[in-house]
Amino acid sequence: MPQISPVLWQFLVKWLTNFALFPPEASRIAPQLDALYFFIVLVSLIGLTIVILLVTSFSILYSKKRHPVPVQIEGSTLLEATWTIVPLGLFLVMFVWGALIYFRVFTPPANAMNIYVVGKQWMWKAEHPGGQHEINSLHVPAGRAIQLTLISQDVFHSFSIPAFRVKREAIPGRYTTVWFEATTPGTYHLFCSQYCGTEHSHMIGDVVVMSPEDYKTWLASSTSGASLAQNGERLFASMSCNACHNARPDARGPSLANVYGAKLTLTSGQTVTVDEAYLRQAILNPSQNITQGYAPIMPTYQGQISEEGLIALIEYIKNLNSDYRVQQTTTTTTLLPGGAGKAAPAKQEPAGQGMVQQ
Amino acid sequence: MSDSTVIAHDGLEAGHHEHSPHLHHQFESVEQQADAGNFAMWLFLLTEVMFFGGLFTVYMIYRNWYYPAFVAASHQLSVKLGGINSVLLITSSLTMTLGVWSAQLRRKGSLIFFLMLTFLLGVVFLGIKGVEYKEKFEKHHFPGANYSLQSFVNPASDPVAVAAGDKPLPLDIAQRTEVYFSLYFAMTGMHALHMIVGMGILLFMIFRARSDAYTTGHTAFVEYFGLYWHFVDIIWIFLFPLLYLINRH
Amino acid sequence: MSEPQESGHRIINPRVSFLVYLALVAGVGLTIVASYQNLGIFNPILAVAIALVQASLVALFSMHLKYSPRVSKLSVGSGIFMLLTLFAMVLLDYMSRAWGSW
Amino acid sequence: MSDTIVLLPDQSTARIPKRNYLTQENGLLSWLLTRDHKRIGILYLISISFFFLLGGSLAGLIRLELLTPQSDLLATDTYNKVFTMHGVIMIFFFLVPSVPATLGNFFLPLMIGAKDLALPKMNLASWYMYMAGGLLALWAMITGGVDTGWTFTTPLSTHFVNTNVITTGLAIFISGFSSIFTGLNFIVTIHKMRAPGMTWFRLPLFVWSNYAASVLMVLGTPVLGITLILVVLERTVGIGIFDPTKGGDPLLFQHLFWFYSHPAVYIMILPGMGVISEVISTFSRKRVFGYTAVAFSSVAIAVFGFFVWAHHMFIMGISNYAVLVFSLLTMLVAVPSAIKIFNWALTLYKGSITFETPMIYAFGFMGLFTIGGMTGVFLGTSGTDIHLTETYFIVAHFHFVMVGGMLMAFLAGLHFWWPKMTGRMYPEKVSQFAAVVTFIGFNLTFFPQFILGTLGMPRRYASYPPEFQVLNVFSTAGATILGVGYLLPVLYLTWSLKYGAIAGDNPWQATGLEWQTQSPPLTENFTQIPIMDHEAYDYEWLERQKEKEVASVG
Repeated sequence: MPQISPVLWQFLVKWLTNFALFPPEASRIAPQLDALYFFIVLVSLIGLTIVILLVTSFSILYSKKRHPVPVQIEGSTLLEATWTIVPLGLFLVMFVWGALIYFRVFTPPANAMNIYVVGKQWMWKAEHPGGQHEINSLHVPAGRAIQLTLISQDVFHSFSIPAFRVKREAIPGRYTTVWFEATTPGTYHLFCSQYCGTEHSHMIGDVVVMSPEDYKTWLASSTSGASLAQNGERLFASMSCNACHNARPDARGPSLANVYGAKLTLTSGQTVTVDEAYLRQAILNPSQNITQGYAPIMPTYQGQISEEGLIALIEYIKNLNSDYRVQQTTTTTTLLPGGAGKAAPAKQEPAGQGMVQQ
Repeated sequence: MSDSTVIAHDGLEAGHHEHSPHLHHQFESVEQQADAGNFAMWLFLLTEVMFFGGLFTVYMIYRNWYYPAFVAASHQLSVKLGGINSVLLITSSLTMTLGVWSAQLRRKGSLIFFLMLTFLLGVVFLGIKGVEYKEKFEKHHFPGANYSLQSFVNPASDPVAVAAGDKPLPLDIAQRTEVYFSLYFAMTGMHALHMIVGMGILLFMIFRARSDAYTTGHTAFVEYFGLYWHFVDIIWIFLFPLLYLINRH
Repeated sequence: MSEPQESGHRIINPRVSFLVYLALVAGVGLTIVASYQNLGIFNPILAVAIALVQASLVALFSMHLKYSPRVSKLSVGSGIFMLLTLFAMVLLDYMSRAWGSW
Repeated sequence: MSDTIVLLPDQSTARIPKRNYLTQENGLLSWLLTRDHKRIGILYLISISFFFLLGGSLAGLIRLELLTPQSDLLATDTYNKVFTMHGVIMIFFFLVPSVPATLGNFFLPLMIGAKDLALPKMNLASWYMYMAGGLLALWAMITGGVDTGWTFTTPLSTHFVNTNVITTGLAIFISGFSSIFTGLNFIVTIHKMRAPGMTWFRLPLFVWSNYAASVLMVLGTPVLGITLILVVLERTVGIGIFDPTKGGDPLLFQHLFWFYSHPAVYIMILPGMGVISEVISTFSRKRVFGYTAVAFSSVAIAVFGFFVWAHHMFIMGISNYAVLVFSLLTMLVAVPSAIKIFNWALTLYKGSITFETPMIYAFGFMGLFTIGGMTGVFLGTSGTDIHLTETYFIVAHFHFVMVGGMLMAFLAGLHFWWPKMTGRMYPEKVSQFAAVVTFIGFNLTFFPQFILGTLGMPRRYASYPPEFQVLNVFSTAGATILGVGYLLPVLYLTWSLKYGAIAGDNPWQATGLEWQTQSPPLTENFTQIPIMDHEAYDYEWLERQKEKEVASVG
């Protein structure tokens, strides 16, 4: 193409090679969602074609030249009923189909691997259970159900991965969840899609889907030393949670071993299932979430603990599977730094048997 | 009537066109005008219902979420003052009714008297409201940066809380009292604002009533204002138990 | 529109106004008294019920709704309907959120 | 002239009637203090055109910025302010008042055979409220702008931006009054001021749809009002109703905001649908197919419109069960729109169709609104909503409804009634050209955005990944054409004020009462209050009228 200026040519080439018309399908849910998408596209096209056909054919057949005298028609109940009921039926099909997919996207399977994501102006911070954390990127293994537990530190954000057809808002003050199972290794866009202030359009990143082996390598290479649960354990001790939640017979707070997933009866008579949301509430607003049989003496930790800290604590509590583990934590307290000088650990047993491993 | 013309009906209605001086040009008859005005006023009140409806929705949600905080915070209000205010407002509603009645009977003196009485009752109501607000400000119960939880985490320090027999609230619950007071000030503030607007109109009406504006058969304005004033009363009828009387036993 | 002469500005006998007034004041007294009794869940229900009765009295008599044209009544009706819609649909979300999964 | 129905008087002798609403009084004050619904309609027309051009230029800036993937033309915060003001101006100061306050104000009383709206003073007050709100919004824009997006999402708007949220919020609050006043006025007028014989089912469909929109205005706007007040209070004194750190729920703001702002969509589109009914009937010389169904579908849209607001919040953390209910109800509200489209299409059947400019716009409306409506179903379906919401798909969807639908309808109506409003015809050929240009430009602008949205490009982005550029360039190119399409009418309509052919009373041979009086109409609309003795859109009645006239003259 000698006649086109080389600059323009290069520009065109670059422009068109980057051109995309449909996002990649890189998760298990994507083809399902796309099926519904194309179904609605099809229905829309048929509807649009019918409208266009009607309008153009009538315009031609009954233009004033061909058809100078109009014939007055009042209407037709049968026809009107048809185009009430047929669209209604189609819409109801879409509703049911859509609702099935919606519930699938927002109901994580029990064995999903949980990654916490904190949104803040203007970055995404992902916290892996192994203690790896990353900013504006998310590494996940292919072929494994990943649950994201999202929260925002300030305003509404929205965690959007178009290639996975998955999106969920991160709201301040509450966990939301979404899950996906990536199928194809590769790098995909990660967007914040809820307008969140000045740098909204820079709150983007990459989702890197890796084969399970690569993922293992990545995990090993980006570890920060302690797992999320271990960080939580430190916090648990430094904030003196173990002063009450120490699993001893005379403990002032309920034992937290195996509490995750259990059904609790609260003093208000409500029954709740302990999940991340409940644990978060119980730490920040304890008085409204007192387990039956215990005095409402737990102070609130609102403003004293960051969202990341909460995540670590919750991860720790989730992994507590025996009273022995709690007592191990209790005894390790004195070995740990005083935790920003807050409330010296009360009534500690003398230091015990050394660090808890794992 | 011929089957196909847009003919005017001047002949039919000629008798009706005596043109009352109060008949606006766009109406055909006084009845049409009165009907339209009345309907318009009700529609306006409908928008007011929705306006306060938003606040009541917020109230409903948070009262369910933060009931203990709402109880303790509500105990800070004086049932006595609130009750007096209720009676005052109901009384002003009565005087307003009597004002409308006087206008309809074309009694100028009693119309002015009742309008002024209504105005006065409104002033007293707002005065008492002001006293209540002042107390809240002094105790730092006005939401915002200076909000104080003292009365709720340590009720012993607060005679009002002691009188109500309040127990100390844990900090996290006590913090929610701010939501209550946000709503308290938003709701009573919006109500007071409506009263202030109403009292401005009352003054205007008193002024105009002196020159016989409403006592020569054209009472519509007084009647419509009466509707507005009663509506403000209705809002208070709901605000009083919802804000002042939460779990008083 | 059936009674054009009366609509809008029917003259209300002051006696009716006084009776309504007494009923309203009694209502205030009753709410206060009721709120100091322990009726459990019925405390707020009773309070709102009394307020509703009071409000209806004001609307029907003081505001002449009883004698107003049908459209005025209709607008009150639609107001109440929309208000209930707002309450109900918002509650729908909040109540079902408390059931668990969101 | 066999392919048009235009029936103009003999241009060599025709005169604009000496006495009409424009010549009744002179001077600026006679306009600023007028209580004539027609003059207020004109005031509104001028002011909303101003705001439309302003909002349009802001849109132009947005499109220019999006020509390249980097944010190079505007800094991100400027971009945010620009799209926020574009949204605020277009929604609250153009779309909501567009058809009701201009065409509705002007023609509603004429159509029902009334001398004026029931509350002329309130009507004027509504224009002043509108101007006060509009100028305050302009003030906010000039003194630093606002960058929350027109949705004012808390806690962003209350705690995390430092721009003129309060001023803008108050501006919208004030202009809300204008909306309420207009709606209230229409409802009272339609109920109480109909001419003798004008029963509910003889009302033109334009009146029906304005009635439905008015109900929405009256019931919805106050809730937006109180919501904005709470936001303002939260910013100024720091009450904690929507603030999560104080125990408030930001989702409650969303509920209250969308309680108005979803029905607001119908406030915007319903009057436009009314225009289309009038236009299609007139230019196909046929009564609207299934008058009753179309009338009731307006009411149905208005009623259902109030039950679907939470579909804006499907991924925002409302409960799954609420999603089910709201998604189902959203499907129900799509049905009346489908009814309307098919009824309009069937109105053409066995008609005698001509293709004047309003009709071309109406055809444009039908195509674009069908696309806009169907893409709404993608978003009402909870499953696909997850992927498509908050992307350019949404942007494209509501621009198809609002610009492709509403603006086409507005322009259709403006051309349709221009002869009645001014007494003069617009130039037909140029305007047909403008209509086609608008249609092409529109599609080129907004259709690529559906693809962008499917690809996942989020809305409100000042910069974007480079692979989205091709489509964005298309879109910007289309916007340029669209801009030309909108400037043309401004020019030739102004031109026609002086040089247009004299229109006569009823150039379209339409049946509505507004066409049975002189153009421009008298201040009191009719010399005598008309009696409606035929059904709406009764072209046979009109024919007989004409024969009689001819007989009596000849």
